[in-house]
Amino acid sequence: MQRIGVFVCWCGSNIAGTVDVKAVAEALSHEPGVVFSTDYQYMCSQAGQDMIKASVAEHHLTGIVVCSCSPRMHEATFRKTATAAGLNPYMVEIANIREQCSWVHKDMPIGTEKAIILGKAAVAKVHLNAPLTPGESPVTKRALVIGGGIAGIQTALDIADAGFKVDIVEKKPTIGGKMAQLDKTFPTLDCAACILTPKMVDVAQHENVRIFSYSEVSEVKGFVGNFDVTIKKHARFVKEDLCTGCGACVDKCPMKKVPNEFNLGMDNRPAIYIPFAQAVPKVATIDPAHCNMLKNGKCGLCARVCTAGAIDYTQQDEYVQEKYGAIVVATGFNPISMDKFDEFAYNQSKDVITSLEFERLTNAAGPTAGKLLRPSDGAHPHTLVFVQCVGSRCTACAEKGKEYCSKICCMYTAKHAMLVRDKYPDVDVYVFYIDVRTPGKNFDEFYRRAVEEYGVKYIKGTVGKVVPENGVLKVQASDLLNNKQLHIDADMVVLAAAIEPDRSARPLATMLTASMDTNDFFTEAHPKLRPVESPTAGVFLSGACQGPKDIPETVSQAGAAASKVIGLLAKDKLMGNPCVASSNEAMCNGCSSCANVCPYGAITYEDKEFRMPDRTVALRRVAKVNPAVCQGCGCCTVACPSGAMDLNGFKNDQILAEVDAICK
Amino acid sequence: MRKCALSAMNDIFAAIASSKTVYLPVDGADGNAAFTKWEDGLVWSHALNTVRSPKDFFFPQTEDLMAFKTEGKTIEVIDIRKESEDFVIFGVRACDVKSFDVLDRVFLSEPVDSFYASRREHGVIVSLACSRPSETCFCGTFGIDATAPAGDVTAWKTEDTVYFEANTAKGAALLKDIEALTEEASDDAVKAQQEKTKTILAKLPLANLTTEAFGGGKTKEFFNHPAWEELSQACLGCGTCTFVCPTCQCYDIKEFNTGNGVVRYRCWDSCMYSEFTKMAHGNNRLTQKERFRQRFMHKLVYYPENNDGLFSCVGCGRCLSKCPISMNIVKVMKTIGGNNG
Amino acid sequence: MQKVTASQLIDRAAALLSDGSVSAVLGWKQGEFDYDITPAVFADEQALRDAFVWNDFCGANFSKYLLKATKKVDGKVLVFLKPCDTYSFNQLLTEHRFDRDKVYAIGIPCEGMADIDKVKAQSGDGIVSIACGETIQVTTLYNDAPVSVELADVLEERCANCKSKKHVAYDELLGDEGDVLDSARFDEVAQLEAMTPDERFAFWQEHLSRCIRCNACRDVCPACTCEKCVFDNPASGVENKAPANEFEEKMFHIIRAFHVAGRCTDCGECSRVCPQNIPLHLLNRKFIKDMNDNYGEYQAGAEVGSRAPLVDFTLDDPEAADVLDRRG
Amino acid sequence: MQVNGEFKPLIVAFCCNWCSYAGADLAGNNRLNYPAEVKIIRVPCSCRVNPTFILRAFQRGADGVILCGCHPGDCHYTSGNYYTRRRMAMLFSMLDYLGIERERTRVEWVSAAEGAKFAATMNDFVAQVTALGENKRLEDLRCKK
Repeated sequence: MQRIGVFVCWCGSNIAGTVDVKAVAEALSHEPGVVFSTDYQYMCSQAGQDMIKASVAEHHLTGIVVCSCSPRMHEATFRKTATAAGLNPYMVEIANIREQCSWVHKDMPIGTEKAIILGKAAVAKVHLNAPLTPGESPVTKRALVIGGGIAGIQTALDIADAGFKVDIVEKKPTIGGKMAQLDKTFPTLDCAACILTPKMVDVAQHENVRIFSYSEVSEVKGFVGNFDVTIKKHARFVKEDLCTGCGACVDKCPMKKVPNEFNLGMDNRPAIYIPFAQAVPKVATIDPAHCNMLKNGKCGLCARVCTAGAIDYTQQDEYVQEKYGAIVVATGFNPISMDKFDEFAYNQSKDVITSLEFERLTNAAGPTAGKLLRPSDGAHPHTLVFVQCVGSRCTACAEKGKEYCSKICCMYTAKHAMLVRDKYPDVDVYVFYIDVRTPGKNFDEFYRRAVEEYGVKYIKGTVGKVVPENGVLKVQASDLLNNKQLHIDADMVVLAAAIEPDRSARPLATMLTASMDTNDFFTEAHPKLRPVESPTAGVFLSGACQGPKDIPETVSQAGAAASKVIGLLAKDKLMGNPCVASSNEAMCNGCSSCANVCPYGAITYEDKEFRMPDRTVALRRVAKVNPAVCQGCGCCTVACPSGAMDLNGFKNDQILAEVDAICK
Repeated sequence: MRKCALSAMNDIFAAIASSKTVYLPVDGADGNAAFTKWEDGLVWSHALNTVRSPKDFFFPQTEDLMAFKTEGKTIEVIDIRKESEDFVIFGVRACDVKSFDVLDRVFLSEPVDSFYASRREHGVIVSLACSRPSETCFCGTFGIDATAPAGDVTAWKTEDTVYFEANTAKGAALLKDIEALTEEASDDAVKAQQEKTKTILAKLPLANLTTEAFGGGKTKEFFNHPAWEELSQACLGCGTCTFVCPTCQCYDIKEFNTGNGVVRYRCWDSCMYSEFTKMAHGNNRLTQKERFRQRFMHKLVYYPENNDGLFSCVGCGRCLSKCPISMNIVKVMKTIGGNNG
Repeated sequence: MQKVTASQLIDRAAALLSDGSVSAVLGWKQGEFDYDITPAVFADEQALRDAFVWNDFCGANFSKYLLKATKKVDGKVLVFLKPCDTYSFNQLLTEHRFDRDKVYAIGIPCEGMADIDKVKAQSGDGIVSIACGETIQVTTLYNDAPVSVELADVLEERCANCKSKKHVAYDELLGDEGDVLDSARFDEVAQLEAMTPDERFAFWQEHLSRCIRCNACRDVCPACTCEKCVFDNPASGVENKAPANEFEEKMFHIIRAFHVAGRCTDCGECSRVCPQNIPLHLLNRKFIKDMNDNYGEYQAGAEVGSRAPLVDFTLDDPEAADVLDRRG
Repeated sequence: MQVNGEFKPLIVAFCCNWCSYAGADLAGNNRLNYPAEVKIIRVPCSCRVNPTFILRAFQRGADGVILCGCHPGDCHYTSGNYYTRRRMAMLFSMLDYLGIERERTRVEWVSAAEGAKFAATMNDFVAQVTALGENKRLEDLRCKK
């Protein structure tokens, strides 16, 4: 039986004006278990808190009920008071008789009666309170960043600069991501490589950073502060530590007809390759699908020319296990496939390209060395048509495209149009758009320059069809503002393809038990207040894996994610919230209902031996809640049919006791 | 012997209902007959028997025993016992009448259960002889004559007439109350019905089932019988058999917190439940096998041992027709007792 | 009449026992009156030949028995599953309630099972014997000649409204596979929904007031496999052994239906075993119908591992008020 | 409950800590009146509310039960209220099916910023339940005073 003290606060006249606090204290003094009941003008004041402390000592209280303002206001205060008085802080319950009583009722008898009932409910609950202690878990002071694009690089650099170890896992042979493929960047038109590659070098040379390139995360276990991750390093058949990146092998490789993915297939590379000149690590990789030596055991030229002896045709995939305290997802995006957009003839004509392909085409390091040449015949084009929102904002065609706005296309299309007109004033440039969206610093100015200074022809309307005919692309479009149909003979058509999360994100989300939205973008813990955290504790989000973003946004989010990681890794121990779910194993059926509804993946199962009521021993599957991961929503408690799952601080019997007290 | 036309029964019920509550089997919407409080126009069911036995009248499924009223920190104890009102139950079959003997020995022996005793004292039983027994009937096994049931009054129902004979003073008083509505009759028709019924009873599938193998003193013989395992393996552990049984008399005493006080009540319990007689150390019947064995050993061995050889089964057949898995006392008797009926 | 014969089942079971593939057989055992058939575990061929039956009265769903049988029996348990039983089988697997590797499941086609009360309504009481052939031949004490009853006229409610003749799980199928049927099982629910609240209240009041809380519905239910049922657990706050009053009656049945909502395969065992003939299936079907109408068609047990509607959601689910309004 | 011959319903409101309970606090901050018949029970998330709690409230004499949570999409725990929405839709539909007045139950999404909505909702719900009168169909007579 608890010994409960009741403390009724006047809050000056805030409560006492509508609630007869003395009557409340008097009424509650008769409740079973209440051994002391009093009122005071300001319970939260130092004097009020001292009174509580003195009363705990004098009356040997085991539980405290404070009838005062909202627990959202002073629950923490009174918990600290309880701790100072030598009580467990969770032995305190608040009856909210201000915000939810005195302030909303005008009549003193009515307010008083309700305050007494709320007080009784709190007393009934405290009877069933049990001391709670937050769980502690150590923190592994190392972070994992999954994805080596600008988001991952920036996050890793920021964490590393704060003095923590970081590993980057990148599935491609080099870090750099999409940004490495870009030509110029809006709205400043500085060259992407010029700002990215120094960062790539920085991160590669940082003493706190390790890069696992050509690698993937294959398994994640554990929880915040204590993740166990298995990283699969694909065999690149080149010893990374020996290769100097001299490129002799690349030059000598006889198999030169492999589509170059870095240039989106617009030119070819050898079977052994370095993706681009500034690749990090600058190490060659053999593509086993095309290497004659690996396929047929014939050739071996590269090994012969490699003076460093780095070539190793017997290399196997390697698995590395590492512990991490935090994981940052930075898996980025890809343009969607254009296969379903037959109307634009993407698959029929080489001259219909996506914007990312266009980036390579205008890039000095690209397949045309930066000259604008028509892909089909290498001729100089005269008319270019840019089509915006290809697959974006696709509400009526969800099976083809995406319902959301891809956010970056308006700006890069303006950039492309401007670049073309700047270098080739003879080229006519049309841009078809639904809306032009330019909400960013200097964005609208940039777009207006494209229209006003560079004479790009912006037409509000949609392109209905592109028909390749006699080496010309016949573009049929509508001009909505002038309400007329247009027919344009174009030399090239550039499609602003919608972007989508990288395919690797979905299985990764499953491994991390991080939630995703219907578009496979990672969900934030809170869309406004915790935008860089996943609901799964210890998993953070950086860049376009969370939603479409341009570079400045990505970099700022990367920094934000890094700061959250630093905040986590700076702790030696994690103190959990003790109001978490726990499963009574004796009653658990192991049915998985709880795990199905847990938004945090906090519930796992294990087979455990139990002594059954009939004294036999049986192996049963039972749920285990990881208190470090559980956030205490209680969803599992209702999904559980047997009532094995309960929530500390809000136990079934506690809530039922409150209901009973209120309905007395 | 008195008689009246079947069609006049409504008047008879009305006459008795003026001073006592009358209950009789009435067909329900679900197709089963159930004892129902008589109201004008309710028709006496022709069904062989009810699903719920009439033990409810004396030993209801739940019954408040006492109450506590709490006010702040004070508790007041309230005696809620009150004398039962007079009532009459019509249409109790021979088997069920016999079940009252079984219950009486439990509740009326010292210490007397005052709740039960009060109801028993105020209840008048009008039994009804059987004429169309079912294949599940085996009251004969326990020496019960379905054609001449006991009770305060015995009734026989033919096509169009109901015959009454008083067996006790209570019964005689009841017949006296309705004397004006009945007339003196010879027992010819009753005798003829009894004869005919007896030939049917002799042909029942379970007519030859006997209790020979059972009775007091057989604990050692049967307790560790290997067949319990197999017999009980399909048992779901539900309480259907015990709750439809007219002789099962186990109950649990529980308390219900009403918010303003506590009601202490008793309710039927079932030895088939894993919680039955659970104690602080757990339960001494560990598996359904032990619970299952308890029920049948109690009916066939323990109870007769303590009650002059009286079995606590009356062969009503309810468990035969209602067990979800069709396991029942007949199958047990045949298997354990080696009695092939 | 059932399309597969008892001897086919016995032969197959005997073969599997003799070659050691299985070490026990879960099947139906002959009773006293030809219709009172008990589930039983058969350990050898002789036991099968002595007492195994398969006829129009083999209603019991063995899925739930597998929980105990797979733990008790060394080696595999052979279980015969009617189409509707296979849904329960899958649902239990979804909930990890028994080890699939310890079971050898034989699917058997089912033409529906007879309700003995309906048979008696035609034949009269006093049954001496029943022969299941083309029709059901019932010999009674009170009829001179056997009464011939058509199975189709005396089907259990769940069989008259059979949802599927297709087996969704088995290791081996005897006989032909059937189809998922377009059943009228929700008609009665819809009729109730069309009533006024007062009529519905009266309907349920009448039925639920008969409840004797024998727990047969719960204990037979393949979805009710909790290690400890909340109604047996004093700590749950809802524990009770008796329907002390109208509230308790409703409480038990609402919570029970809610606990199995999304997990109930509509096997109909609850209504079959209720000694008081309470139409319990109408509670479970109400949830199934509501979930189908509002969250998309879902059949519990149709596949192992599927996610039940109440442990799932979509962003644009209807609000509670809309669900009620939708039905008017 | 009858007070001076006038029916005063007893309303239990389950409010999630992050939105609706804060919304109720805001109603207080802004001194927006609603009837004292409403008694609030704080739960971490609307998904913590077990149907048992609701039935228990009715058993003990509540005349109406309202459940308030964050708006869909705004759940502090990302998805709790989506489960609530399904569970309560199903439970309330079942109660309606059993002939229990549907007006006695309600789910309302109230954000921490919607103090006015909280007060208005409670005013409306109390009026609605008052019009229905006492809960007779889901009460436990043992709990009557």
